[in-house]
Amino acid sequence: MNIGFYPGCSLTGTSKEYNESLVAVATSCGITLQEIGEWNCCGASSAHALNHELALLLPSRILALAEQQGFTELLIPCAACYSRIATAQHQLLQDAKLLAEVSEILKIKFTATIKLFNPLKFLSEKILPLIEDKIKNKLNLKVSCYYGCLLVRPPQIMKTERFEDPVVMENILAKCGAYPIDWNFKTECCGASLSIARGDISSKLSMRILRDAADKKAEVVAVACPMCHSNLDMRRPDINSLLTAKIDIPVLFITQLIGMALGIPAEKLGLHRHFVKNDKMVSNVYSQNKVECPA
Amino acid sequence: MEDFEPKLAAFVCNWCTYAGADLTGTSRMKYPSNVRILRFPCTGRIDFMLVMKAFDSGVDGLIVSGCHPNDCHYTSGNFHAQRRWVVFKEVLDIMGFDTRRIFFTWVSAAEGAKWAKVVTDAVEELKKLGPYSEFKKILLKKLQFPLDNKTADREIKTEPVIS
Amino acid sequence: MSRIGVFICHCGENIASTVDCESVAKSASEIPGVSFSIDYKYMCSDPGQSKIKNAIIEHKLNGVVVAACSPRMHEPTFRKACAEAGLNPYLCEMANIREHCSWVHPKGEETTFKAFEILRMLVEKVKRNTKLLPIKVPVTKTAIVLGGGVAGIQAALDIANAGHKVLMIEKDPSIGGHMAMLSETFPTLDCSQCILTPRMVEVAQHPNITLYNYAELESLDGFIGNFKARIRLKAKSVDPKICTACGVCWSKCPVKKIPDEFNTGLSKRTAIYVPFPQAVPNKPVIDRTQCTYFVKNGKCGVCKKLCPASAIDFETKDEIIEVNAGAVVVATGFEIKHTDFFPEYGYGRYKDVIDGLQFERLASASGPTLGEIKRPSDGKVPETIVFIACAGSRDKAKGIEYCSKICCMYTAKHAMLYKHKFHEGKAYVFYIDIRANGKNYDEFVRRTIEEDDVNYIRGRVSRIYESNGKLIVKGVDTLLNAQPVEIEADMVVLATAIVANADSESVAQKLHIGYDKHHFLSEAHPKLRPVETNTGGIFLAGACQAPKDIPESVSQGSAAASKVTILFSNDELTREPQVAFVNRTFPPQYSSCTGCLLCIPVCPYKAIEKEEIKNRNGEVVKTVAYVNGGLCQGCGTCVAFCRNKSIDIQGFTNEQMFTEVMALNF
Amino acid sequence: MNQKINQHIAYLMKEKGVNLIISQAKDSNGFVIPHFILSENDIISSVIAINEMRNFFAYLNKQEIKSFKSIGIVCNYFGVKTFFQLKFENQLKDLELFLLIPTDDDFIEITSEKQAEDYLSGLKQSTILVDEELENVKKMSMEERWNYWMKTLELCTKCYACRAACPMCYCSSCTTECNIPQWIPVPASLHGIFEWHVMRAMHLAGRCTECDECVKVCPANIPLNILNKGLHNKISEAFSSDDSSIKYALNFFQPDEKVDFIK
Repeated sequence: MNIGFYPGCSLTGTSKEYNESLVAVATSCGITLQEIGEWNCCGASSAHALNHELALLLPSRILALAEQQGFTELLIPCAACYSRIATAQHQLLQDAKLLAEVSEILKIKFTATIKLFNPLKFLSEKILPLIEDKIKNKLNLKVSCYYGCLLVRPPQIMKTERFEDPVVMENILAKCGAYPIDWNFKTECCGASLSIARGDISSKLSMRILRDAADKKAEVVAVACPMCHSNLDMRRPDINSLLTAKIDIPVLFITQLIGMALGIPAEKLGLHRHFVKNDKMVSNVYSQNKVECPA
Repeated sequence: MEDFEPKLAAFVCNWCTYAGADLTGTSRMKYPSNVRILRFPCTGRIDFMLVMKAFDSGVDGLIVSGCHPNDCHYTSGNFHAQRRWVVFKEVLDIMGFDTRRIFFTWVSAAEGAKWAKVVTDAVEELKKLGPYSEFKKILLKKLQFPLDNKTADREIKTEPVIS
Repeated sequence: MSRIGVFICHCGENIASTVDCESVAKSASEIPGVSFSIDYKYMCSDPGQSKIKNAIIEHKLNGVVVAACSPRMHEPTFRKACAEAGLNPYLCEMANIREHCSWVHPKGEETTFKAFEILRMLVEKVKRNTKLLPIKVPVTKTAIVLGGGVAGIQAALDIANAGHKVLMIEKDPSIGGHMAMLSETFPTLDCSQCILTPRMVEVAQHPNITLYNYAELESLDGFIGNFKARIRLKAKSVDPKICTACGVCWSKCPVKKIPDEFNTGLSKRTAIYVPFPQAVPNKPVIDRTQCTYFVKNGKCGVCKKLCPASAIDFETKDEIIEVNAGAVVVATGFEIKHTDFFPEYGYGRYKDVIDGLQFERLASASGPTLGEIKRPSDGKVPETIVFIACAGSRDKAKGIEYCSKICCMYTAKHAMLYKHKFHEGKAYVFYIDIRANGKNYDEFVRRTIEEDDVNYIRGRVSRIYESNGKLIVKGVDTLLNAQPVEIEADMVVLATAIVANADSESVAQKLHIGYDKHHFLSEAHPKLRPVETNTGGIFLAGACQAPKDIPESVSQGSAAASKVTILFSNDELTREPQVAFVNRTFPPQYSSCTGCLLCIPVCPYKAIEKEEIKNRNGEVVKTVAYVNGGLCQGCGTCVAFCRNKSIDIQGFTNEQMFTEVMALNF
Repeated sequence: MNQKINQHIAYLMKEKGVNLIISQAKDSNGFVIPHFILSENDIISSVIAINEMRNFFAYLNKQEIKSFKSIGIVCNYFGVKTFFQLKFENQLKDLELFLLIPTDDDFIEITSEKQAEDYLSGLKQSTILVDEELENVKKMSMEERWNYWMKTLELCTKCYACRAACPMCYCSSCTTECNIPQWIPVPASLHGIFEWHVMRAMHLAGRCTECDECVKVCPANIPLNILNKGLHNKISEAFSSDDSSIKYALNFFQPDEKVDFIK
């Protein structure tokens, strides 16, 4: 099964491990992710604040390229990229005139009808049915699933059911033997868009998220967005100083957790690339089923 | 065909679509003026023969519209009409009549905007299809038969004229 | 020879601004058969109508076409004017050149031409109109009142006091509706039960009112003045005539853990029960879905053994009775959304997030806490309560765009009651706007804010979550510096949206009346006919039509009652003669009807029956279909159905419609 | 007719007071024609294959025939179907009827609706009728179909033989004869012809017994039966949810019925 793949900038930089673990999980399920050629920036976080035309054109070009290269399905793991591209698709499909104009500017004829997958949709629709009998390590972890904002909102574009209280990640991780906990900050803001300009606000917002996860006795936080991850992971010293307490709950990408459950070696999942130490937890998972921990 | 202005009639029920078209008016929505609305008590009253007669009188298309299923003012007139249209459409289809020119819809009394859209879309579609010359060809051979009856006036052209 | 008069109305500027009325009038005068044609500023005005009347007399008109607004608006006006001038009203037709022409098309020749064409088609039709006489039907002077809430009670009492019989149908074991559940009422704070229960008793004791409690409407047939209703009397398992309501049965019933509907699940009831102590009628019924005897095939039967009056009978069955009535008042009330509708407020998981009706029960002196505000989870008195107005209402994303109307007031009342009962408590109200537009309403809200020190925060709440035993309410204060706010509350009261009853669609279908997209029942006209429905003889009262407070429900109950009594003030009703008929002709054919009688099932009103035509010797010479003009409502489905055009319908005859169609004449 | 039937006819006339038997015979061209037996002397033996037999129920709608009161009629499957449908439509009143259906060397006699129903249910036909010409027409494009019919109908002179031969066209005054208003134009113009055939098909929809009398009598050989069959198929297909007790699909509907082309 071939599916178009748009990594975006985060997956080639700050969240390399997201890329690694996603590819590893997909490969182990026999799905080939084929990177679309000549891709460009999706324009997230800056373009739509400055120039609406550019904010539409950048993601439109990605849609057009994918279609031109013969893909009918496109996976966009980064939540911010997905949000921009899905929004562009929504706009183009609403307005045939706009689509024609954009085609004209891009010099690529396209219909914008390609089927988009955000990571959650991809994992629940494509991966979940394939892993049921492949689970090697039961995770046995209390996990708090953190969605952030972009994966579920705005609901009319994302078409998420239960956007106030999503349960997709919970369902997937429960299949992997984890124990999703009921907590309150699933869809709260981590402050990503302010993380450069007002890091103090981001830290405060991220702190509240982690505090609630800790209060609810989470052992790991699962995320599916590079921005969420960097805020919750990288800002940990700031957070801990705000809290005047130490929270050492690791923050992992959901794909890493699935990879662990599938028994994919830890270094292939990039588990060593985090700021918050996770080796004890990781080795626990791998050792409980007597598979040698490769880390 | 650019200047072609289709001739469109609409057979509508009094309670839903007629009222819906009234609402289009009260809401000041605009639609093409090609349509002539004929009021029937209910879609159940719309005789398929009258549909044929509309084409006789030279329309290029016809809208047939009434209350949505379950909303009929008379509870079930539209359900009977619905079955009638299924069979009627089949006769016309088998005979090669252009049934794309008959627009069956349900427009409720609250759907003023839908009425405007139904008319606009129908006019647009008919512009694409052009005048119904196939049918008008057989009409050319018609004798202008009288609209004869007991009370009617004879001022209307009544002499049979073969054209 | 037709002598048609054509009258073109300018409707002020409404028609004249896009249609050249003068030229339409001029062209119309050239239509064969038109002998008089004028245009005038306001045809429906007194001078306008006089012009029609004068023309009818002066020009001996035998047909009139008024080209003006929709016939649904002014057809009766102009037909009446014609009748006053001695012309049969059914020789008058209206050409709709306003709603269907001037308002929907731009100014121009085409619009003027269309107006003329519409007019011309109607002129052709009116030439074939015939004189019709209105039909008289008798009126059954009994009204059905559907629903025994405050609106239904008011309507029933008013109709009964006017001297007519009333049949009240209530689905629950007791009448009283939502109002019986309320604690105090705004803006006077008088006790709801104190003012309602005397009315309930009056209903039960009124000689003109028959109360069918624990009953539902099965079906309604017939028409204004002559309805036939089938009522299902649900099996009560207790003979109310013998029962003395001593209370032994419900105190001894072993099934004690059923959530009490009357107390909104805040307390428990037994399987044999009286919904509340002041219930009317105050006789128990057995809830067969819960009773051990019925659930476990005849085990138990404690109540039957202990009943001193031997009133309990497990064998009773649902009974269906048929009644005749002349009018129906629909007062079926409303439902509210429950807390489980709100994912952001915990999907109903938090026990201390409650809805407004639950708060009413908590505040009610006869409620589960005897009027003390205690939170459901642990029975503690909450020190901080947050009230959230517009929970669901005015929220497009929730599918409820409308305002539930009563929440602003009852939220203020709730906050005030709480502060009165627990002075140290803190009360916060999140609101969008305060809509207190009734007599003494705004004063009441001001009192809550200013005297009782309730903290009003203008903003929405985005989330409620539990943390360390507190409910954290996250919202925003949009006034002043627009800051996010977080309140640690002990209890949260959601003023959840008022919605139509879950079965309102099926009720509407049973009654053949309309409902809107939110399933509230539709009135005939939003302004001028707010209590009538589109079906003659069926009226609306209370919140089944839209969210309403008590004074409004009561007013509408009275209004519906007055409509019913107006209807009942006549022994006979005059009906529009728009009815179908089977043709008759000379022997030996008698009628072109061949008596296939396939039309009988088509009629929604069962108005078509078999008729045997007999000769002088009483021998049947032909069997044909017959349309009962009293039952016929004039849909004309049979007319289109009849293969050889033996049935026709007055007002929309084959000849008229044929001519109108042929006059399209494109 | 075979000997057993002829014997029975003689018995009916002698013992049961039947005074008219509508039997079938072949004319010199081999065309099947009605043979009226008014007395035992009229009985002849003739050989007609069961599927060659015609449906003469249309005669029973004539006042002159009705006056015989007690009538025997030789017919095949379609006759029984017609009998059943006419009874359902409250026709054939005051008539005592004996349906005689020849079999190989015997016959079946049917006198009541119940017997007819049993006979018909024993011979359940498939609900979708197959007809080569219908398939052909259905395969054509809309324009081809239109041209096909216009070419075919050009020969129609509106002689109304199809109507006269149809046992289901029993109306004493037909819509074609209605002149206030004149629904079907009198002159033999194409659009009038078109309307007549649409109307005929519509009136027979759901009632037609598919006996093809209309085709057999048409002097212009217009394949009217493809309209009848097409509609029969449409009704079976579109209203397949109706149970078998529904004898006429068009005066009935299912709750919440939806039709896809009505938007």
